[in-house]
Amino acid sequence: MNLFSNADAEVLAPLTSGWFLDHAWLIPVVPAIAFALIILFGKRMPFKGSELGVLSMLASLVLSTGAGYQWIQRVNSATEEQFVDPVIKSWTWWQNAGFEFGIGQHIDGLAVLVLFVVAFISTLVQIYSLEYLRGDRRYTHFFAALTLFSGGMLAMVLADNMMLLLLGWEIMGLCSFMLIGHWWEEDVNSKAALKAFFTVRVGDVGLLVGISMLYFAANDWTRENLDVSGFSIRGISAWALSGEPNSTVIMIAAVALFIACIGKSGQFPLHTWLPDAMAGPTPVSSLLHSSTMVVAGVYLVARLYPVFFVGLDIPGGGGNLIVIIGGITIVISAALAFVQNDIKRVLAYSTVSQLGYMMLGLGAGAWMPAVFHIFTHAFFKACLFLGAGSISHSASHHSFDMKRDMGGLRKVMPITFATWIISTLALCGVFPFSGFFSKDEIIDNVGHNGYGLFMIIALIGAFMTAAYMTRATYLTFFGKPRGASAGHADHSAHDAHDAHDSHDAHASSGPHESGLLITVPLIILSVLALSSGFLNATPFGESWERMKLWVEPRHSAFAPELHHAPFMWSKALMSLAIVFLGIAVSWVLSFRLFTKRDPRLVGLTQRVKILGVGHKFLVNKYYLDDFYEKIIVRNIAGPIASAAYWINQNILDGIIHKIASSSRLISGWVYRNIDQRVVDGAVNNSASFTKSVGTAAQPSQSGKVSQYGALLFSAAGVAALVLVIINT
Amino acid sequence: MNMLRDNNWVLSVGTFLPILGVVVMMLMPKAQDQAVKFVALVTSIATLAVGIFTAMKFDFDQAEKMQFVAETKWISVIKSSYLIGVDGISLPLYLLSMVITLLVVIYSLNHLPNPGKPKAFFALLLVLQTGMAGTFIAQDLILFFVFFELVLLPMFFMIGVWGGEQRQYASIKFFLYTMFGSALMLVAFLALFFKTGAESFSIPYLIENGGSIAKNVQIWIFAGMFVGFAVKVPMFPFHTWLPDAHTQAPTQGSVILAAVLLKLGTYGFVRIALPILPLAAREWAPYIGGLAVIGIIYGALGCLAQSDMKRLIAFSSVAHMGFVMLGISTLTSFGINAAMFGMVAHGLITGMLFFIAGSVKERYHTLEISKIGGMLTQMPRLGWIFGFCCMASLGLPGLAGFWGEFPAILSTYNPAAGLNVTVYRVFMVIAALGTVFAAAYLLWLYQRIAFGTPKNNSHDEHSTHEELHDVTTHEWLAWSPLLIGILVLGIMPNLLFSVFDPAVQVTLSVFGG
Amino acid sequence: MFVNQFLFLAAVLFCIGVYGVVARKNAVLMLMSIEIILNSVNINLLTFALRNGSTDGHVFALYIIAVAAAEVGVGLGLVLLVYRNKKTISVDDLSEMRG
Amino acid sequence: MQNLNLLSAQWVAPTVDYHGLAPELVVAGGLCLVLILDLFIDERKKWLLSIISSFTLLAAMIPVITLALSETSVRSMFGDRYVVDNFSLVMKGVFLLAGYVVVLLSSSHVEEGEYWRGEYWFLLLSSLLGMLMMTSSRDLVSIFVALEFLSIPAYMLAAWRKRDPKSNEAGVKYFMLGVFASAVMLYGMSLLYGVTNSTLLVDIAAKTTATGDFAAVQVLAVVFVIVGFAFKVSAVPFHTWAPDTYEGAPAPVTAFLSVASKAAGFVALVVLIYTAFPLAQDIWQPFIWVLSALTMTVGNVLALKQKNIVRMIAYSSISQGGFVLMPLAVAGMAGSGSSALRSVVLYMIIYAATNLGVFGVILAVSRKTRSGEVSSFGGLFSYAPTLGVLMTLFLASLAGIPPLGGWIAKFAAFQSLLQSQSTWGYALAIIGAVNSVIAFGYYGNVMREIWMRPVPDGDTTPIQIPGSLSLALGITSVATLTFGVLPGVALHFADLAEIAGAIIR
Repeated sequence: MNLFSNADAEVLAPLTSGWFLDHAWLIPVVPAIAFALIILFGKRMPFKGSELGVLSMLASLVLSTGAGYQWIQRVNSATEEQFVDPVIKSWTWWQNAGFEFGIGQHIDGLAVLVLFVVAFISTLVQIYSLEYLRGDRRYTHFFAALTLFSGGMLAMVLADNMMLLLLGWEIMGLCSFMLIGHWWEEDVNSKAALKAFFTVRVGDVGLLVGISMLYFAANDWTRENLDVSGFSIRGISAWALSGEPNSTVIMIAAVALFIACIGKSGQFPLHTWLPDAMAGPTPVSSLLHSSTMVVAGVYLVARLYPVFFVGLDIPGGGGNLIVIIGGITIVISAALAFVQNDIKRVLAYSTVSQLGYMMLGLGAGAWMPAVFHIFTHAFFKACLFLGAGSISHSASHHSFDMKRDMGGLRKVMPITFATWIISTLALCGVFPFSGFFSKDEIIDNVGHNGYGLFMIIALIGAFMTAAYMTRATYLTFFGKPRGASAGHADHSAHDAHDAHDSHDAHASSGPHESGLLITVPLIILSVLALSSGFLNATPFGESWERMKLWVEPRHSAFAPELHHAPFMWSKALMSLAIVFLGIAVSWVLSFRLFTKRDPRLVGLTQRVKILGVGHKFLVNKYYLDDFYEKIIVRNIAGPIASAAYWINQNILDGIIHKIASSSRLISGWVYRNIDQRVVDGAVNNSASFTKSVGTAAQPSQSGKVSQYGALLFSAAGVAALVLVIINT
Repeated sequence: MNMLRDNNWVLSVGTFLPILGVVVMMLMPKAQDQAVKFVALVTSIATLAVGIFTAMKFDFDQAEKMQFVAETKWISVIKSSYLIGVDGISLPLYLLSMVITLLVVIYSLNHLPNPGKPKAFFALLLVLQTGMAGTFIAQDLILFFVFFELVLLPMFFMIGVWGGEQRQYASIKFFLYTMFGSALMLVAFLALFFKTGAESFSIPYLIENGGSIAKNVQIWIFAGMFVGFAVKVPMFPFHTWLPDAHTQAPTQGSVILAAVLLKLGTYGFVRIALPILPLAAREWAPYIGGLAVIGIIYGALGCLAQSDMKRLIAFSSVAHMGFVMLGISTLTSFGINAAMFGMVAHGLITGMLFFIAGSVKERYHTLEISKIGGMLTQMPRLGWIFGFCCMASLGLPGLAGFWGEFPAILSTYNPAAGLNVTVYRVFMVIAALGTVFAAAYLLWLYQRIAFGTPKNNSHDEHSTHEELHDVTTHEWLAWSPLLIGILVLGIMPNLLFSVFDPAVQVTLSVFGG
Repeated sequence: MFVNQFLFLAAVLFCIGVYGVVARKNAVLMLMSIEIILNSVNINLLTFALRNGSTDGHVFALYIIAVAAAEVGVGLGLVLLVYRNKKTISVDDLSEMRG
Repeated sequence: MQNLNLLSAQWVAPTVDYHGLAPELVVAGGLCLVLILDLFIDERKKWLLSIISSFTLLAAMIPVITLALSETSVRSMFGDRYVVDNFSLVMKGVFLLAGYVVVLLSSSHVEEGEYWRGEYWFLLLSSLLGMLMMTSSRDLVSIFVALEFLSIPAYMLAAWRKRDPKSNEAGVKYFMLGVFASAVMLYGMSLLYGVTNSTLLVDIAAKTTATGDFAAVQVLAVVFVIVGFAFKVSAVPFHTWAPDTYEGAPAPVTAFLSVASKAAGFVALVVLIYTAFPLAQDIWQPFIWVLSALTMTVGNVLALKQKNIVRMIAYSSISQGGFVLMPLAVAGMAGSGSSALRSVVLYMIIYAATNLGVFGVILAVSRKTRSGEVSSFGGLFSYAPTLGVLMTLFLASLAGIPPLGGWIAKFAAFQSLLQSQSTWGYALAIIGAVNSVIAFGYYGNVMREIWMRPVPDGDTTPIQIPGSLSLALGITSVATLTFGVLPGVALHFADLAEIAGAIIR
């Protein structure tokens, strides 16, 4: 493969490296060790092991920051257009029969970026949890799981081969199971945990299949050319771009992998587990289900970008699986966010739709903006979640219901309010907040790469985002205080888990600002939400596009050639206009609806049929989850109901429930009829059969001598006769 | 196959030491239960010590060769000799049997199931141990057969005497099934013997000369062996004895059954059926694979249908052994490595699950899943251990179960040359779906048992708080090795793979690589 | 010619004896039927002995006569025993054990 | 006067090899001694008789051993009508030892019964003498005489409990059918003599084939002769007497019948097949094939339904007979003749040990329970663990489970079947395999009673086992285990057993 020989032949500046880069593998190891320590000794520690978690997070934050710094140096040491080789270290984990399973690190811009994000957010969330979960029954377990999760995620991020990636991937799944089900006394929570793990697991079938296919397809080539196994990410990338692979194989592999991403990143149609996962404690929601774990799927796509690039013909334009799924997800989940009263659910759906943006970007060849969106989104989404947590923690008695228990909180909790506003603007993509620089770039590039239709969808999404965030903001912070936040504690409204929070001292005292342990992370995050965008501020020209310089792999045998849309203020202003329009409309409507109780709007959905249907449609999440249960509850018969029921049962989310329930039915049937009757029955019957033969033979044993004699002689005679016949 | 014969006494000692213990017990007066337990404990510890000594003397650089080979005349008239030895395939299972026995003995010290009779119980346990260990070291078909059958009676009595309500039905069923299989197996062995010139029953000899048998004859002989081994595994159509046996057997019985006995069948495939009859193996492989995947899905469905915890675990081992057989059916060394690993992993994990089931039964006096709940609140440690085992059993990477499961699936993607690739890729997808089912039934089980709030409705007179004590010392003693093993093997699978691999390579050399 | 008649006679006797054993319920009659069979055997042996001019047949016949006597002795003893206990000599009443 | 001279001139006294006849002579002497002493010693000393008879049997072993060690391997007398070869020596040993064990089993039983002790020992010994003669007979006449010699005492033994109607019934049935069968056999023999003009087996062998001018007659003859012995070995459908007789007869007698007299039948059968009908295998091979298949199967399925333990064991011994017959079904085929002979002898040896052991346990248990029901074994393990374990061992051995004697016997039978590499062989092997599984149905049932069932009427008083009985149990159990773990021991003798003058393919 001359391509590589050439690459070596060119005179290149020697790339600098450094301790942090060479020892990046320590980053996941530290939390892993911390986890073990917490499990073993946590209970006996002064702070119940939480200190270990926080310290380990800080350690890995430092390490990854160092790695990031040295990576930047490395990039700077390279010439323009030179492909900056990732720092790869790999040791053999085990091998047999020619199979080699390595373990090692694969550090490049992407990895460094995500590492930093994960470590950073994890640290803040852990600090936040110190306060938020104080006195919880399973305080130690919580921190153990949280730490293990970070370890898994970090391991997945710097994995140099698919096996290690799979390992981290599954550990994250396990931790999310443990964390969502943290308050497993309630059936709801354990069910949600089960659903989350199981849904993701369904996606994982794709991962298993994809890994296997890629291994066998690529192994020979990679061995020959790069002397790495077919699991190596570097090898797979090069192989995908080498023009070797059979198009169908790589296409199927890419689709298989993407199915896994759908499951993990809550893309349509497997997104339904994500909102339910909000049953977990708020820090979990903000860490796992907004900023880090759910981007694992996106990360996988970005990591193995060449495979998808070639397999799904991304440069071809027009449309492909990823963009379609991404597009659908954006709009569908954004629409759902309108009808939620639970603030966390609003954020959950907005997360889903933002993930949709990332997928859309990746699918449309806008690699850099999508990755950058991971970066920015992490900060403001975490900030929003923590803000919601702070509200419920200090103002609304652990209730997350905006309509009933919130409102007018801007006065009582100014810090939370300020941070919230900043993050909201960032999320909406308002200049100059961080969201603008990533999201707008995605939209822009999607259009530029020839996915016009999806650009429009994305714009609609932007409009809706702005609208529902405004609604949420209004409901929470403006208007009159309602319910718990108004002071009269309505304990029936409490979120279930405060039953477990032993400390509820402030529950009786009215709403107030949260403590420092909560507000400080909020402030930090909001600052980043405000500023982080400038790391890749395309509007201000090349010199500002640091991220692109540092993170985006230059075109080479390992990275496809990526095009970037030239920034144009016209387009930017247009999208900004759309956003502001969304804010304005939503503001006016919310104001009239919730404060003025404008008769023309109140109950509009009841009056206007079409709106009513639409509203109902949304409230019921397109009948994905609840509607059919309601139908069951109310026993509504009739064709439409049963049709909807059928749809829910059989399509989309129904599939998951269906698999569970129907396979339970089937299995029950199989067990009763096949196993117990046929297979097992055969045996028992044969036994009884032999017995019956015995019964049949018994009369010969009549006990009468003369009959015995008759039998004796007749047998002899018959035998003689037969033998005479056959012998003569 | 060249053999290393130095200090070849260890195997015989390690195998027959338990019998010595039995004799000592028999000589003791009946009353002294403590003494009996002591003897059993000492014997099993000594046995394990010998086993460890064997492992230390074992030359891991030559794991593909038979080592500690001892050969003496046994039944010269029918050309069968006492030929024993271990290689990379046998050794881990040989040790596994010893470890499991010791742990079971420890567990039984104060968990003796009704009706007591420690003397008989431990005696049977030790005889069982001899049978299992012997099966793994026998290098002569007749010797193999003898040990293979020696296991039957003790297990029959263990189920039948110390078992649950329908123990008698279960025990007879278990026995008839296995005996039926082994009768046909014996006929197959004899046919093999004569078709290879009636020279010898020694496995190495047969491996050399078995390939020369005409193909259609091989297929018939393989059929005989197949039934014999498949019943033991158990594979799909022959599995129905397993749930009854497991459900009715006492905890110790279930543990040994799951941890070691099921392996005798798969071991037989790897050690005898495949290398001696390569042509037939090729013909049979797709059907074996098919039955294996059926078993995977079928076992999973069976699990979802269960309301009894122990029975559910029993069905789960049908599914897991399905993965093992799938790996074997690929006829690739990688697949068989995976299968071997799967055997050990399943042994540790499912054995552990049965231990837990036993303790649950002891505390709640029921195994009805619907009657148990909130174990995590009442017995957090037991609950977490249970969760750990469930995760290991559903093949979570980083725990032992994964390395048996995923490589098996991986190897199915391209089986040995001459096997229909398309068929096997279909198998692969089905097996991958099987992992989802595994997650489904295990997590569902865990959710129902460990989560939620304690239920004291049906058995309140039992579940008083002094009874719901958490994990006891004996249990810790008996369990920690398994738990550690699950974790260590999960993190460092090479510990086993490096031992299996050379031997498997040699085994498969008859297939022309 | 002259041989066949004797053989034929023997065969007929044999059949009569067998019929007697099978058909008769009376123990004594059964004994006698068995005697008839034995005699048919003797006739066979003697016939063949004469035809082949060898003495083995004669010897065999003598042995059979002797042993037959012993058998009948034992047999009648058993019949008496039964009669003493059951007051019957019909063998079909001896069907206490069956199945 | 001159006639007298004439006679003396022609009379040549046959040379008698007294060493060869020594075992028979010893036993004969012993039984005469028993007969005479019985008249003189008074009731309280009658236990001496059992001692005498047991020592007689042991003493008879000595010449057997010396004969085995003497260099002249084959001794033939009376013009080859009476031959002492390795086969006969091995079987003599088997008979003597089996007889010895039977004596041990009986002694306590006989002592306690109020019956005629002297006669018992006398009859036992004379029947054994008949068996010893059977092993050496190589002539139709001597075979016939030996057969009656061992049968007639057996008839009387079966009816030995004079006042017990069941015992009478057993005796009468055994007698009637036995005599009838031997009559049929005699008719066959007479025809055989007619065709071959000789009663000497080796002469018969030359002339007896499945073809030729007198084919039909030969077939008739061979079948009738085989029927006679098929009756002795209680092969289905000639088995009908066995269950009733076994159930009715005193337990020790049943043990004797089910082991020794069955073995005698097989001895005769083997001798005839190998020395008289080797060329006529087309006649007897199919016949024995069917007999074997029927015997195994019917015996098993009927045994499944039995409630009475002795009756169950009777059926089990019937089906065991089927297993012994198995290899004979292919004995005429090239290459499998010798291994068939070996496996039959081996089976006899091991079966004798195991079955006697079973009866030993049954006797011991019935001393306490006084009942023949299977259920009377309930919970045996809990109050008599040793007996329970022993019974389990013996039953497992009968079921052919390694590492107990039974398995190697079955194994050898399968081996010689498959050695013929014929379709018939394979088919019979499969049938045998299936039957060996069915068999466990009832053996396992008894084990279940012993281990898993409660004690009936819950009295758990331990069982006193008299010394002689425990000695018998010891011998049999040790033998069963040894034969299983070191099959070479038994196989060695079985391998030695060659029939002089036999034509073996």
